[in-house]
Amino acid sequence: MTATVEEHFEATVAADQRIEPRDWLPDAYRKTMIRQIAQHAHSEIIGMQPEGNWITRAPSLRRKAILLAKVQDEAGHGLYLYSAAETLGADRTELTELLISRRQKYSSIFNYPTLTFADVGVIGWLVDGAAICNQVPLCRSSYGPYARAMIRICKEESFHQRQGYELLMTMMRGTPEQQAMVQEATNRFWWPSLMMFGPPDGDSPNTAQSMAWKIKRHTNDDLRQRFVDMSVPQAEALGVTLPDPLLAWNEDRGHYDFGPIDWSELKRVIAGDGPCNAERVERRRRAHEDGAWVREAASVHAAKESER
Amino acid sequence: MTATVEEHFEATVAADQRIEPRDWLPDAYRKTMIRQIAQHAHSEIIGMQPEGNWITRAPSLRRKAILLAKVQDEAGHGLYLYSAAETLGADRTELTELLISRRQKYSSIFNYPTLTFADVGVIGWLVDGAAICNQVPLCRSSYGPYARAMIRICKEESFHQRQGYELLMTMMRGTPEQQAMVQEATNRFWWPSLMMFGPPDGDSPNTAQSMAWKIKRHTNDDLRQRFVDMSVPQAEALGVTLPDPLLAWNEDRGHYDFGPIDWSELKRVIAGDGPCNAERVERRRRAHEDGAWVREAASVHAAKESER
Amino acid sequence: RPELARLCVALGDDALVMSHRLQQWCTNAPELEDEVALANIGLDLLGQARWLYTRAGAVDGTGRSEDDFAFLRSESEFLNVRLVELPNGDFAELVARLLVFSTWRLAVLTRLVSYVDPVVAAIAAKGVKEVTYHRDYAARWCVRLGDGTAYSRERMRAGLDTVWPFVWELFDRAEPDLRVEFDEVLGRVLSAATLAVPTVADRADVLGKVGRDGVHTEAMGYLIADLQSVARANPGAVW
Amino acid sequence: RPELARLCVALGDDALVMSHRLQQWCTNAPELEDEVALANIGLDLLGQARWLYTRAGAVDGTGRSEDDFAFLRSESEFLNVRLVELPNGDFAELVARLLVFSTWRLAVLTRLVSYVDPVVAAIAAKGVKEVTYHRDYAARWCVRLGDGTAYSRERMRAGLDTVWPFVWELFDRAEPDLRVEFDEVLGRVLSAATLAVPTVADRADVLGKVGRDGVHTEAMGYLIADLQSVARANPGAVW
Repeated sequence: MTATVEEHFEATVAADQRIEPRDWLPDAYRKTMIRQIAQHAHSEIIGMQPEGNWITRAPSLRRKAILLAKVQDEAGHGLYLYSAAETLGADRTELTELLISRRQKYSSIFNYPTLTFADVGVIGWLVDGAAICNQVPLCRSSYGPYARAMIRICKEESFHQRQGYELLMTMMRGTPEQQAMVQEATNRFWWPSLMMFGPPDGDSPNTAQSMAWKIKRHTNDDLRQRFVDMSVPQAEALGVTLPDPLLAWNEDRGHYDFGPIDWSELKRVIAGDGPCNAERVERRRRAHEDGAWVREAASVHAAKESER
Repeated sequence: MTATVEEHFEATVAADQRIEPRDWLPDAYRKTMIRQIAQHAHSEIIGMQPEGNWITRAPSLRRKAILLAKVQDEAGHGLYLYSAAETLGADRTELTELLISRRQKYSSIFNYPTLTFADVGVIGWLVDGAAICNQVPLCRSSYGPYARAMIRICKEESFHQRQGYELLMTMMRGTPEQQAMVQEATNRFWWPSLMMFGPPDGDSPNTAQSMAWKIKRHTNDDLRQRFVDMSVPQAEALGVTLPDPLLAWNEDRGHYDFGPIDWSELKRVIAGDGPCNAERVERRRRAHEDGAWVREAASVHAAKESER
Repeated sequence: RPELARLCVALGDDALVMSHRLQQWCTNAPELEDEVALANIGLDLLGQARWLYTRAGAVDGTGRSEDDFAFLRSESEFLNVRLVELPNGDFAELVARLLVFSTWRLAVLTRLVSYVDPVVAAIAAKGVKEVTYHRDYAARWCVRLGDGTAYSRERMRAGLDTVWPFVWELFDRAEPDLRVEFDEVLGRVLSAATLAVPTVADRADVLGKVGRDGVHTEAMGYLIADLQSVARANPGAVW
Repeated sequence: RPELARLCVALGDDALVMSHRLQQWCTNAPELEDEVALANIGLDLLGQARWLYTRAGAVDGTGRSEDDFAFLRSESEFLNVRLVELPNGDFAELVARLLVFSTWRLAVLTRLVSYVDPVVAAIAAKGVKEVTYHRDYAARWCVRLGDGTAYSRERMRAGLDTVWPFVWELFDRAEPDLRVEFDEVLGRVLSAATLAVPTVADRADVLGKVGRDGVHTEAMGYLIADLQSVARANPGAVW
């Protein structure tokens, strides 16, 4: 019997078909998948903070509405993703505990501060852009509920990315101060965006198993290159300079070469001492703890109702 | 013996000399005096809030420094006055409890909100102006420590009044928006300033005893008239209109006539439901309660030190 | 025309300022479902403000844009009721405020559906649908918290006491039937929540002037400073 | 000259922003004596900022006034260290911040008393007297709280942990003897307070940039919005 379900799992994955919640799956796959989905969900929720920081201050009502809707979408993404994790037997409250006790990670990019309204645009352009590069292949993830969540999320992220880029275009047509703001925000977010693809392939121990399971479909370095190739012409169209003097088209490779990434920066931020790690987790913890009595009241009330 | 000390008290007061802490004094005098001084102290402390509201937003560094120094002076006045009350056997902590439990009052003028930076100037001009009218006679109070505190306080208040008036002068020479701000603030503070002198004489039961004890030297209506007579030419010099169509020079009386005061407004604010009563007392309570552990630590530390 | 413009500005300001307080809840809600719901309500109100400002600028002859109204007016030109500008408290205070606000606004918008100005009537018709949802959201939470735990009941009661002193202002100079409708709805919700109607005193106006006259609380200046900070710091910029 | 101007702006910004946080304590102090003391420290620092800005405007060739520096620069032009802009915590956090800040600033100003620019040297000489008092005030409270009750000791420890991750930035690109002096003073105060030197990790810069480079924390934008709100809303006004 065990042999049969295992064979079914292997065959499904090999045929590029999808594993569904009713299917048997190996414990290691379940654990890896829960961790991947949970970290993605945490990233959506923590990712609300740097952009949420500018909602009340957005300088036009149209941009305010766009930004509020975007942050709302991120809460929605978090919800789908926690639901997908729950199909694997995880519990949303437990996952939240893992986040606020710092036992699970979220994308390190959100540990950088947002310092001007241009950051909202640059996050849309570069951070959402990098996220999409990472996530499009996940729409073909071997785990069905995750793959379906990713299809919806990627569609919305592309929309956000276009809105971010459009904001930057508008700002680059504006005052010199606005142009300087866009350049400065680009300077701060370029390298952290490149780090969003994770460590270099030689230093990424889980990649092989994840690719075999079709949880992951491209290496970190492949995706990073794709992102760079995509971003350079976008930066040119915008009129901003990417902060890398070594960035240059390589005719032979058919790709842009770029300068060395400061991996010690990424390690430090992942380790927890980045510019905003403490604030991000603390804010999430406070919201969770402040909301405890509300959630308790709701469940007590529901119990009363079901007794009536 | 009792006859002697009573005679001494009566004689001292009659001769316009000062009662000192070492002197015997009637219980009723002590109680009245403590209440008067405490309410004055509370007014200084609560009065820090409406002006304190504009320190961080003061639009020039010079005005910021002037305002911060003024609010600091008010804290200092509160300190002298609580000390004067302590010479009569009162306890500062108990007086603070009476304030935050709303069992003792403070000047009702501080229950109006400060809504623009012009309010800072108008409070200096009108509110400090009215306070000075009320307080100059108190420099001759029969109770020595209070009289001496008042001399110092009046000196500083006059300085604050001039600064407030000077701010308004500057604003009236400024943009139309600044001029409108000054007029609007004047409209809001004029009537409440007139109410600072208390109810009309016919409705002021404690006046006779207080005047006999030389705690009070002029009736409410006398002081109010003095304030109106002083303010009208100041308003003219400033170029603002006082919001009273009945205001007019009365040749026969040698004073300005003015319109009827809405005493129901004053009663409502004194009763506790004015625009800011709840916030003012709540803020003071919170500061007091938040500071409890600090005061306790200081006293425990002092005890440790004295044991060493 | 000036009355129509004033109506649009007042209702627009209520919506914008209430939306601002909801925006400040973002990333602080007790559950993700509430993050989504509160952002949604904030977005609806922001949308209403935008339509109303645009209409005001068209009818008052100034041609001002929605952004001119939001970012270039001074505090005393904002005509919102004081209820919406109060500093945020806990979730129960938010529920109380939203319940009061949307019950009142729904009654107001329902009457405006047949208003003489067709643009305002259309904005009101759209708003009725949205605010009906807002009121239901608040009412459901009010019942859950009032009839939940002892602690949540006490918080809900305290939340209602915090906002109640500002309720009278919503009906100042209004037709009496508006208040009757409001009291009737609130009565039903509070009864389902096993809570009494608050008995706290009204908060005074300032010498007869209230939010609708541009006279606000001290919290409003900080809200405006936040709202307008980027716009004011970049004069001439287009976003 | 550009270096001199930059020095004046950096030290002026530290003083202005720290003063701002002290201003926000106004009416919230645990005792009236502390109201007076904190306002006094805030005033001293405000005065230092004014002199330093005036000097900066004179030497950088722009002729900018003290108010131009305070009210018309954007966040990224403020060069203060991040320590001073952190949101206010409880009284122990204030004591910790003030102790760290004034110990550091006193060491800096002491060296500037013999600076080549006579104006800066004079400002520093006046500042040394003032900041000596600030440091003593903070040190006394640190000892009282550290060696007070169990609760106050825990608060004082937590306050130090809150500010400590930003201490390294004060000594970034500075002569090492400055840090030696700082550690020596802090060591003595903490020892009298029966507290250990914090061991929390440094808070990272942003890709090598810190407050002195105009890269701040998210709290700074709100501080600037508050500081500049009236000035920005009234362009062309004189106060």
